[in-house]
Formats: sequence, structure tokens, C-alpha cells
Amino acid sequence: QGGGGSASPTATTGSATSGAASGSAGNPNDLLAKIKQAGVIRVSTDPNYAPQSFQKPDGTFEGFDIDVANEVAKRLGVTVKFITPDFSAVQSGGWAARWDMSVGSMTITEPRKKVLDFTEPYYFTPAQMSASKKSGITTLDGLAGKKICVGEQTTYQFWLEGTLKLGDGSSTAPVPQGAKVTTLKTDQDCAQSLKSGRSDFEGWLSSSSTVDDAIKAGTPVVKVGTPVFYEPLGVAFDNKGAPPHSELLAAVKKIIQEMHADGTLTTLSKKWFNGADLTTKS
Amino acid sequence: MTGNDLQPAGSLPPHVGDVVLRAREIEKYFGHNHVLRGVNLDVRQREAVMIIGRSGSGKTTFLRCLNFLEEPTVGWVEIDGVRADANPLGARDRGHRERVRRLRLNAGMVFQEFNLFPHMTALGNCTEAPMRVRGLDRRRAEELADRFLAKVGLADKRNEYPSRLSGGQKQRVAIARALCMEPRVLLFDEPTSALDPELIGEVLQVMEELAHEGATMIVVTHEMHFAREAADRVIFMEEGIVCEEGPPEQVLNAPEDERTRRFLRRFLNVE
Amino acid sequence: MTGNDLQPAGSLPPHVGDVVLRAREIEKYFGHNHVLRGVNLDVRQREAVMIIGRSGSGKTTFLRCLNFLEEPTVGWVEIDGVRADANPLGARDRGHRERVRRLRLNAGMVFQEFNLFPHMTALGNCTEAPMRVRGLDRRRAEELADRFLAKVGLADKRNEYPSRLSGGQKQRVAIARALCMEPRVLLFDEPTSALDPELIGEVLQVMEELAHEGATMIVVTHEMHFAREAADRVIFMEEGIVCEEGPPEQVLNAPEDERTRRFLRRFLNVE
Amino acid sequence: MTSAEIPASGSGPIVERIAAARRTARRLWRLEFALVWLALVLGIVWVLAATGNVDLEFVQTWTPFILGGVGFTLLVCVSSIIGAVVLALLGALGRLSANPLINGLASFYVSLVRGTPLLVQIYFVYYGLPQVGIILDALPAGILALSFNYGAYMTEIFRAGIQAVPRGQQEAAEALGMPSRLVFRRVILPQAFRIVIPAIGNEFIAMIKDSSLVSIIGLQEILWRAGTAGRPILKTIPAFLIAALFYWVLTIIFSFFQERLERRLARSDVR
Amino acid sequence: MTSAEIPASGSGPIVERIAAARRTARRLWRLEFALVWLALVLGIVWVLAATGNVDLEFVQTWTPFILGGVGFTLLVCVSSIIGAVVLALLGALGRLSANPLINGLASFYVSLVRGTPLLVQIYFVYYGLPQVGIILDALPAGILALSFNYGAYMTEIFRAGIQAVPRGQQEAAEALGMPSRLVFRRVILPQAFRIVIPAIGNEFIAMIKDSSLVSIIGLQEILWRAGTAGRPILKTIPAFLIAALFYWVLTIIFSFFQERLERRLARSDVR
Ligand SMILES: Nc1ncnc2c1ncn2[C@@H]1O[C@H](COP(=O)(O)OP(=O)(O)OP(=O)(O)O)[C@@H](O)[C@H]1O
Ligand SMILES: Nc1ncnc2c1ncn2[C@@H]1O[C@H](COP(=O)(O)OP(=O)(O)OP(=O)(O)O)[C@@H](O)[C@H]1O
Ligand SMILES: [Mg+2]
Ligand SMILES: [Mg+2]
Repeated sequence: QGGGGSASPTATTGSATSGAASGSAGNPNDLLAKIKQAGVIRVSTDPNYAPQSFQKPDGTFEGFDIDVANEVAKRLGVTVKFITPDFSAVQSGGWAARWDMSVGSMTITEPRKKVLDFTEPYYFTPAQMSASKKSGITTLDGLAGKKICVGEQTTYQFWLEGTLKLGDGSSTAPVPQGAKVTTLKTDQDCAQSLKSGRSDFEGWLSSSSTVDDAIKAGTPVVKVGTPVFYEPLGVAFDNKGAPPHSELLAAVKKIIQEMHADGTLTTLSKKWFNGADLTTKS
Repeated sequence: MTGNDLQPAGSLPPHVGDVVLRAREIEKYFGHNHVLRGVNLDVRQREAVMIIGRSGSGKTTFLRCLNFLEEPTVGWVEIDGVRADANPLGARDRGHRERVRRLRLNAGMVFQEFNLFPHMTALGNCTEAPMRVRGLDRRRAEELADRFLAKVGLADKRNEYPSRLSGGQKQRVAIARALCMEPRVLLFDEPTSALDPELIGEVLQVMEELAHEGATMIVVTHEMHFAREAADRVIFMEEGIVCEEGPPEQVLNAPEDERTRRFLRRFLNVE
Repeated sequence: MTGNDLQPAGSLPPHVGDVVLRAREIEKYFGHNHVLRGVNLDVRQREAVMIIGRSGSGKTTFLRCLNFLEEPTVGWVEIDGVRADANPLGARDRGHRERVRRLRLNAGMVFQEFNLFPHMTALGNCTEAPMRVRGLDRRRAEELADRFLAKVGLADKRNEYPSRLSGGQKQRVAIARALCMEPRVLLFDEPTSALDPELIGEVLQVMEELAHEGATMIVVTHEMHFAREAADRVIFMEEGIVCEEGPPEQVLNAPEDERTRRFLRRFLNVE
Repeated sequence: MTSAEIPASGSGPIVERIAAARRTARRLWRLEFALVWLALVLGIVWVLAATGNVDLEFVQTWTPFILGGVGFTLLVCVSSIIGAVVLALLGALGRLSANPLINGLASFYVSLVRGTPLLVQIYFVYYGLPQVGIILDALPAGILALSFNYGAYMTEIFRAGIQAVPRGQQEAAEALGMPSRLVFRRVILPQAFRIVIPAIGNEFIAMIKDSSLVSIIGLQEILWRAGTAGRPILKTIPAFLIAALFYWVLTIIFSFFQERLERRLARSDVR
Repeated sequence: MTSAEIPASGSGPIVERIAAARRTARRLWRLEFALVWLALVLGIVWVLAATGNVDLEFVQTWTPFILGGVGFTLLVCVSSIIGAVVLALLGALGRLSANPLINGLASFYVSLVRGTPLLVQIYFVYYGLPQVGIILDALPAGILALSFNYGAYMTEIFRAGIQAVPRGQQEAAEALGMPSRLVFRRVILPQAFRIVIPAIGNEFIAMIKDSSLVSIIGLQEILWRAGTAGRPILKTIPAFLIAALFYWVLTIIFSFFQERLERRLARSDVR
């Protein structure tokens, strides 16, 4: 799985392994040492989000996040076991050591930083506004006073409600005047609603790749305007997890930096996001 | 009228009138079990007919066939000019169902287990069918009900629910309920066998009065003393046929049929 | 022995032995309803005592107090040397419960409604308690059960479930079940009143045999004929006390007490 | 307390003393029972507080918002239960019908709806029906799905209730000449309703919680609001606890009324 | 078919002719019934196909994946139902206990668990218990939560079942001197079990679908797999349809066995 692994230069892999080896020389109680001993790192993922994470009919996982996770594990010298808990449980911390790491396109936000430790962003998702064809709206301002659908508890909802605080301090576009929020269980349910022929709302805000896929699947929407913000997405760790994890955090932070530097992430991004490089905001 | 009248064995008591109920060649199978094997019966107005016989001889089944609570396999029944023929597959035949319903209007039934409607008072039990089936208005239905409740000695219990009545009282309400339809014939299936000995007296007394006042009735019973006193005619059944029939003195004291003799011997032994 | 023996009214039949059951000053309240007002009873070995009386006079309650299925309010019962005192609040008193349990081992009870265990065969019903309470092994328990099933004429029904037995057969299995505990005293509460007339004979015959073979028994009954034939002593109860007591000829034919006379008159009227 | 003291001590008639002792014991029992509950509730609160799940500020801020879902939950439940009862009545009639078309339709409905998850049904009504041109708002869609779902389960409850009305009731009504519609409406249905009330109450309690599934189509009932309140500030567990508390209180209140209703019906329901 | 022809036509004894006519009618009825089902199934498939929800390629690709959840669902359900039965037995004993401590505990358990949503309970067991040091894997956590939840509902079922065993059964066992444990184990429990089997079957069917809630803790059962397969490519409806079909088939298979078991028990259960 994940062609991304073969794209990475062997030399980089070697250096990461040596870095990790020096870590294990440190604290034998650190999560890093335990993972290495087990040879497996448990990574949480929510396979409801293509192309970041989804399942093949044989039950194996694939997607951008999956490739990133596999590459990180490879550079740590271990293999990955994917776990699929409810997203709300992942983001609230208190993992009870059931999994070690989240590579789940989690937006780095201020509240989450209180319970989770994040690496630097490994990529950025553009938040793309779209409007139903029926509404005839073609600009962001056209959505003023209209209803906009978002997935429950997503950064998109928080942005619309004006409570979004991105963890990297980056700014966001202004919300269309008087826009009303409609939430459904997931982003895809908004698309499903429009595709079913319902017209409970005019706008839909989701990641640009989700919007692209929905358009490809025949959902009657058009993109309006440029991305309203870029979500910084990082690898996360439970910050009050029982075994100390500072060495693991340091090791993964280093690996992410290396993956940015050696172009691995760019390659993977282009592979999964229709040739777009989302590793930087642009 | 279709049927030729049967000649009852023995002479008729003087007070009886015309034939009101005719049953001809009633046969009944339960599956392959031939329970009634051709029973004929004519009952005249003001006649009290008692049916006796051992357990399983078909007494209850015959009584239930008379008002089609059990559909006979063969034969027909005519009550007060309404005739219904056996129609063993007629459950979905509307015409048949309607005929049976009209026939039942003339045949009041009193069940062994009372079967009072528990969610209605004594009065409600008595007025329900008169109001909704005979179409009487409430005032007239209640007048009628009060009259018959008084007759069975329960004028003061008219507003009680069945759960607050004793067994004998329940059975008497059931009799009043049947009387309120003013049927031509009353059918009783062992009306006292669900009662304890103390309560039997109440019910038998009411029935004896009814008999003396000239109600037409057919009673399945195990109470030999009662049969002896109140019956105009006693019928002894065995294995789905009528073995012996006649005035009570004859059937009960000097039975001709060997099976009747054996039955009565066993029976009186026990008591 | 604690109690001083009562002097039974009338002379004792010659075949009876020592006193096996003593009940003293049994009183029972249901709430404020004073149902038993001080009943005394001594029963000797091989004696057959029949209790008669009108409905509600407390016969069933007294019988149930004898083996503490109903906890008496006052008084005590002693059966074969095991004595239990009334303990109306003793439901959670372990010592009392254990005494009552041991007392019950000597008192077999046959219920009006049979109360056979529906999930066990006739044999299972008869062996369950002997095996698990008396501690007999399966072989001996089955021997015993077969003997008593044969005695009540049901040897061939040993492997039937109760649902496939007639009422009379069920009642006889219930008798066999009680006999299998080889109790000193048998208690019967109207053992035939749930049966139809045909089945009564079966059960009465078994009981009469038991009486003639010298079983000690106390029977609540409405069957006057049976009482007359099988009783050594008849007790007439009214409103929670014993009004009259003596040999059957005396109590049933020449009662001294006015209430007994009234009761018997009413009763024989109905029959 | 040892029971031996009771009859001996105190003055006044024994029945008063026993009653007093019983009352004391009952009061003590209730007290102990209440203390157990209190201890358990306090225990839970203590554990929750100790693990930092009781955040008073959070409770203060968000309780009104979550409470706002109660009205919504009740609106959905009450409407749905009414719809379900109507569907269940029709369904039960269909399931008991002799007409293969009607019977087939009804049993298909029951099988399909009981056989598939409520979540799928809600999803289907909201997102699937628009494909055939039926576009419902979230509220009617949720109520429709819940009505259909519970209607299927309750069909079986009603069917059992109708079948539990003793056969004799129907026969008694038929013997009075009542046509079958009248028999059903006046005799069977009122009795069936009494029988099924407890089961319907259970369904309502279950529905109070199942109604949380309608949040999948964006209806803001209790649980959804709790999730919404808790998640952004990562307090899912405290938020869920508040929701659970509301549900619990709702069911306790409802159970209280249900028990009273049942007890009232039970009083007049004794046959 | 009109029934009047039947007895007239054909040869052989009437009982054979009636039986033959009944058989034909029954066969016809079954055929019509089956045709109704067939028509409904085809109708649904047709509508689904016409609205483009039957995507054969999708079905082919994803069915095995979704099917993979069946084993999981069954594993969870079977384990949970076993756990629930054990809890329910203890709960029912507690609810019937005279000890206020035990009774209080049991009734608190029932009230709390029936009063709060299953979803919250699952969430709590998985994410809440670790706060007090109890860390369970998803599978045992899911089974534990389901067991506790259904255990509470089934406690009430068992309690009702135990109370439905006629009081006479306990009295009969006690009269045989059986101590209370033995009475419960050998007499009450076996009969209670038979009574509650249908209700337990219903719970199992409900659980098959409720088990989908365990997906919140990452267990990949049928419905979760369907959502995962369908959502990313906006084929949620076809995916859910496949899941619904699996659930339906599962419940049909299960109902079939349940009915057979019930019918077998019913045969020997007649009292
Ligand atoms: N619904 C039924 N289905 C099958 N067989 C039946 C049915 N009702 C009665 N029978 C059988 O028909 C026969 C006659 O029964 P019936 O009830 O008419 O007897 P009975 O003379 O009233 O007896 P009893 O004095 O015991 O009431 C019996 O052998 C009985 O087993
Ligand atoms: N469990 C009970 N609770 C309250 N009162 C009861 C109870 N059992 C019996 N009684 C009352 O006690 C009185 C005596 O009842 P009991 O059953 O002993 O009478 P009985 O002599 O056996 O009558 P029968 O011949 O009708 O069986 C009656 O007034 C009855 O109402
Ligand atoms: Mg009969
Ligand atoms: Mg009695």
C-alpha cells in the first residue's frame, strides 16, 4: 500500500533510523522505546474522508494520511496498525494509550493544543466554499444571508460561527454577512443532501479536495471564490498519556521536517490531491 | 317451514306451544374426530329441554352448533323461521355470516364461564347489544335491563363491574344479558359447574323460575336433581347421538337404554 | 410433648393410635379480618378427619396454617414432635423458617388446583423432593414413586407430562407426589372441586382406599357423601371456630348445633 | 429487629401491635432503600468530581442550551408515539386478517422495518425519499421514520394484546348477534388496550432515547446539543453526562405516571 | 372460491372432501401471501434501480467488505446477550429480594441504565472508565456496555417471567419441604425461562441492530463498514441498503429459529 514509501530516498530513511536509535538510548520508559520494542505504532484514522483516509474493498486503508503515517513509521523503523475510533474521542485527548499517534488531518487549534501535542503542520487544507447550482450564486459575497452547510464540529462550522482559532496563528477570510449555519453529521452528508435533490441550504463549505470529488460524483455545486482559510494539519499526540512521549514527539517532529525538506510530502500531496502541492499555503 | 316436525318420545306437557327451534341431522367433525353423528331436535315454545350425558359425548358441541359458534359439518338449524345451513368452509361467505347473525338474535346463550365484558358494568353488559344490535335507544334499553336484572335479583348491582361480583352474581348477570335480547330460545351450557356449591343455589333458583314462567330453554347440565325438577324433557347423549329422550321421570328413573342406565348408576354413585 | 391432649367429642374409633398432629389456639388475622378465632385440633394416627363448613368460614385458611403456608397470627402446631410457633413477622427469621420446613416434611399437602410441576413428568414430580430433600438416590426414589403411582392407578402414566393428563389423573399424581415424602399426615383442600363430575370418582376412590389403609388425613370437603363414608371424625367450622365435632353419623345426621343444622339443610337442598 | 419481641411487647389488641410492627419494618425498609440510592448517587457524583468530569462552570454555561433539546425530544417522541400507535393498530389488524393481501402487506411491513436499523431508516427518509420527489423537512422526516419504526414493533405488541383477550369474549359478543366490526370495536379493542398499556409505556421510554438518532439529519435534540456543547471545548464526557441526566429524569417522570396508570387499570381489570 | 360447492362436489367421505378443500384453500392463501411479498420486494428493487441506487459495480466491489462486519456483529451480539442474561438473572433476583440493600442496588441499576442512552453508555465505558484506571479494548468495552444495557431491560423481563409463574407452584414446592433456593432453582426458574424466551428473542433482534452503535468506539461492524464504503464516494444510500439487507436477512434467519423454539416449548407448556 501507499506508493509514497518508494518515493522517499533511502538515505533519508537511514538518517531517521539513526536519529531514532539515539532516542532509544535516552529514556527506556518513553513511548518511543516501547513502540520500537513492539515494532508497531498504533495510528488513529477516520476512513470516512477520501482522499485523506478511506478503505479499499479488501479492508485495507489508503489515502494521503495513510501514506504519511506509513512513511513516518518506516522512518521510525516500525510498521503501522490503524485504529478507527470516533473523531470526537481523538480530538478530546485522554486516549488511555489505546493508540499512540493521530495522523488524521487534524487541524491545529488553540483548544486542542491544551490536550494534544502537535508537530508542525504536514500539510494545509484549503477551505473551499461552494454553492448549489440551483441557487445561481457564483461569488462568496453572494452567500450573504444564505444558509451554508458544514459537517458537525468541523473547523468550517467554527469559522462560520466566528470561533475558529487556528493553532499556527494564521488569519482567515471574513464570513459572508449574515450567513446561517446548517450542520449535518459529516461534510459528505451536505453533498448527499444536494445530490438527493434537497435544497435546505445554498452554500457548502468543505475542503477543496472534498468539493472537487463531490463535483466529480455529480453533485450540483460550483466552487465560489478562493479558499477562505488554510487549515494547518498536524500529527497529534495525547499530551497526558501515561508513558512519557517527549522523545517520540521529538522524533516525529524531526521526521516531518525531513519529509518537508526532501520533497516526500510534496510528492504524496501531488499524488492524492490531483497534482496540487498542499504542503505550503498558496 | 322446511322441516317436518319430529315426534318427541313420550307425550308433550300441556303448556308447550309451536316448534321454535329445529335442528336436523347435525353432524360435526373435528378433523377426523366424528363428534356429532346426526342429531335431530325440535323444541317447542315454553319447553325446557335438559341434555345429559357423560363427558366427551358431544353435549357442548351440539349446543354450540345450535347457534353456529361451532360450524356444523352437515345439517341445518332453524330458529323462529331463520334457517342456516351447515357451511363448513363458509368463514368468508358474507351471506352465510349474515344469516347466522340473524339466527343468533333469537338464541340467547349463557356460558359456563360467564364471559361477561369486564370493562362494562352489569348494566352496560345488558344494554350493549340491545342498543347496538337491536337499535333500542338508551332509555328503553336501560328499562329493559333493569327489569331483567331485577328478575335475577340484582337490581342493586346494576352499576358494579363484573370484577366486584361473586360467581353466582356474575352468572345471573350473564342470564340477564341474554334475556335482554328477548330471544325465543335460551341456551345454557352447564351454567353452574364453574360455581362453588354455595353459589349454585342462586343460579338454579333463577333458572327454575324462568322454566316455570315458560321460557323456552335448552340446558346442558350435570345437576340431576335440577333436571328432575325443572325439565319438561330430558335428552341423554352418548358418542354424538341421542340415545334416549323423554320426560324426566322416565329417562332418569326408568331408563330403557343400557348406556343411560350405566351412566346414571356411575353418576349417582359419586354423588 | 408439650401439649395436653384434647378430649375429642364422641368416642374414638378403635383403629386410631397416638396423637401425631396438635394445633393449639390457632388464630389468624388478614389485616383486621379475624378469620380464625382460636382453633384446636388433635389428630391421631390412622384417623381421617373431614372439615366441613360454609364458604368463607376459614377451612382453607386453617388447613394452610397447619403447614404454615399461611403464617398463623397466634398459636402453635406440632407434627410428629416438630413444633413451630406462630411468628407473624418471622419471614426473615432463619430459625423459624427452618423449623417450618422440617414440620412440612411430615405434612403432605394436596392442593385443590393440583399444582403439579408442568416441566417434569409424573415420575419427576414424584421423585424431585424425595431425591433433593430426603436425599434418596435416584433408584430408590423411583422405586418409591412407582409404588405410589401404581397405588393411585397411574403406573402406565409415569412418563407423561402433566399437560397430557386429565384432571382426575393430575389430582392422583398430586396425591402420589405427597405420598412419596411418606409424611405422617396428609392434608387435602377440596381435592375434587376443580374436577368435573366424571373425574371426581377416580380421586375419591383413591382417597377412600387411603383412609381404609389407615393413612392419617385431614380433608376439607364439600362432598357430604364422601365424608359420611370415609371420615372417622367430622368437624364443622363457622366464622373461624369449630362449632361441632364428632363421628360422621352424629354431625351429619343429628347435629346438635343450630348453625350446623342450618348449613346442612341448605346444602342438601341444592344437591 | 427480631420478630419474637413484637407480639409479646406493647399493649392493645395483637392485630394492632402486628400492624404497627409491620409499619415500622416497612418504613425502615424504605429508608434503607432510599439510603442505598442516595449512597449510589453520591458515589457516582463523587467519582465524577474526583476525575474532573464535573465542571461547574461548564454545567452552568451549557445546561440551558442542552435543556433546550428537551422540548424538542419530547415533541419528536410524543408525535412519533401517536403515529406509531395508529400504524400499529392498522398493522395488527392486518397481521390478524384472513385476507392474504392485507396480511402479506402488514407482515412485510413488520419484517422489513424490524429487520433494519432505525438509523438507516432515518437516513433513507431524509436523503432517499427526495429521489422519488418526496422532500420532507428534518422534523417531519424524523417523526415519520420513528413512527414507522416503532409502529412495526408495536404492531406485534398490539397483535399479542388482541390475541390475549380471551376467546370467550368474542364468542359472547357474537352470540349476542353483534357483527364482527362491532365485536372488535366495543369488546376486543378496549380490553386489548388495557393489556398493552405497560408495553407501550416501555416503548415510549425506549423511544425517548432512540430519538437521539434523528440528530443524524440535523435535529437538535438533547444528545446532539450535548455533543455540540462539549466537543469544541473537548468536554464530551461532561456534556454527555448532563444529557444522560436529563434522559434519566425524563424516564423517571414518565415511569412514575406509567406506574400510576397501570395500577389504576389493574384495579378494575380483575376478571 | 365459493364454499357452497365443496361439500356437494367430489366423492369420498365428507370429512375427506372438506379436508381437501381446506388444504387447497390454505395452499392458495400461502401462494397469494408469497406473491404479495414477492411483488413488494420487486417493487422496492425496481424503485431503487429506477432512482439509480442499485449500482451493481458498487455492490460487487463492496459487498464482501460490508459482509465482513457480519461475523463481528454476531460476535458482539452473542457475547452480549449471554452477558445480559447473566446480569438480568442477578438483577431480577435483586429486584425481587426482600433485602433493601440488594433490592436498592438492583433497582438503581435498572433505572440508571434504562434511563440513559446506549450511545452514552458505550462512550462512557470506552472513554470514561480509563479515567479511573480501567482501560478496556474496544471489543470487551462494547460487549460490556451492551451487556449492561440489555441486562437492565431484560431484568424487567425476567422479573415479570418469575412473577408469572403461578404462586401455587411455589407453595407446592414449599409444602414438599424444599428450601427456598431449591424452590427457585428447580421449580420457578425453569418455568420462568420458558415464559421469557420470546421476549429474549425480541431483545436479541433489537440488539443485532443496536450493536451498530459500538462503531463509535471504532468497532467495524456492518453499518460502520457500509458508511465507510459509501461516504467517500457519495454512495451512502446504496451502501446503507446493502447493510440493511444484511440486517434483515440476519433477523429473518434468527426469527425463524426463534419461532421453532417457541413452538417446541409451547407444545409441552400447556398446563
Ligand atoms: N375445538 C375442538 N377441537 C377438537 N376437538 C374438540 C373440540 N371441542 C371438543 N372436541 C372434542 O369433541 C368431543 C366432544 O366434546 P364436548 O365438549 O362436546 O363434550 P361434552 O359432552 O360437552 O363433555 P363435558 O361434559 O366434559 O363438557 C370430545 O372428544 C372433545 O375432545
Ligand atoms: N390471602 C387472603 N387475604 C385476605 N383475606 C383472605 C385471604 N384468604 C382468605 N381470606 C378471607 O378469609 C376468610 C376465610 O377464607 P377461607 O378461604 O379460609 O374460607 P373457606 O372456608 O375455605 O371457604 P371456601 O369453602 O369458599 O373455600 C374469607 O372471608 C376470605 O375472604
Ligand atoms: Mg361440555
Ligand atoms: Mg376453601
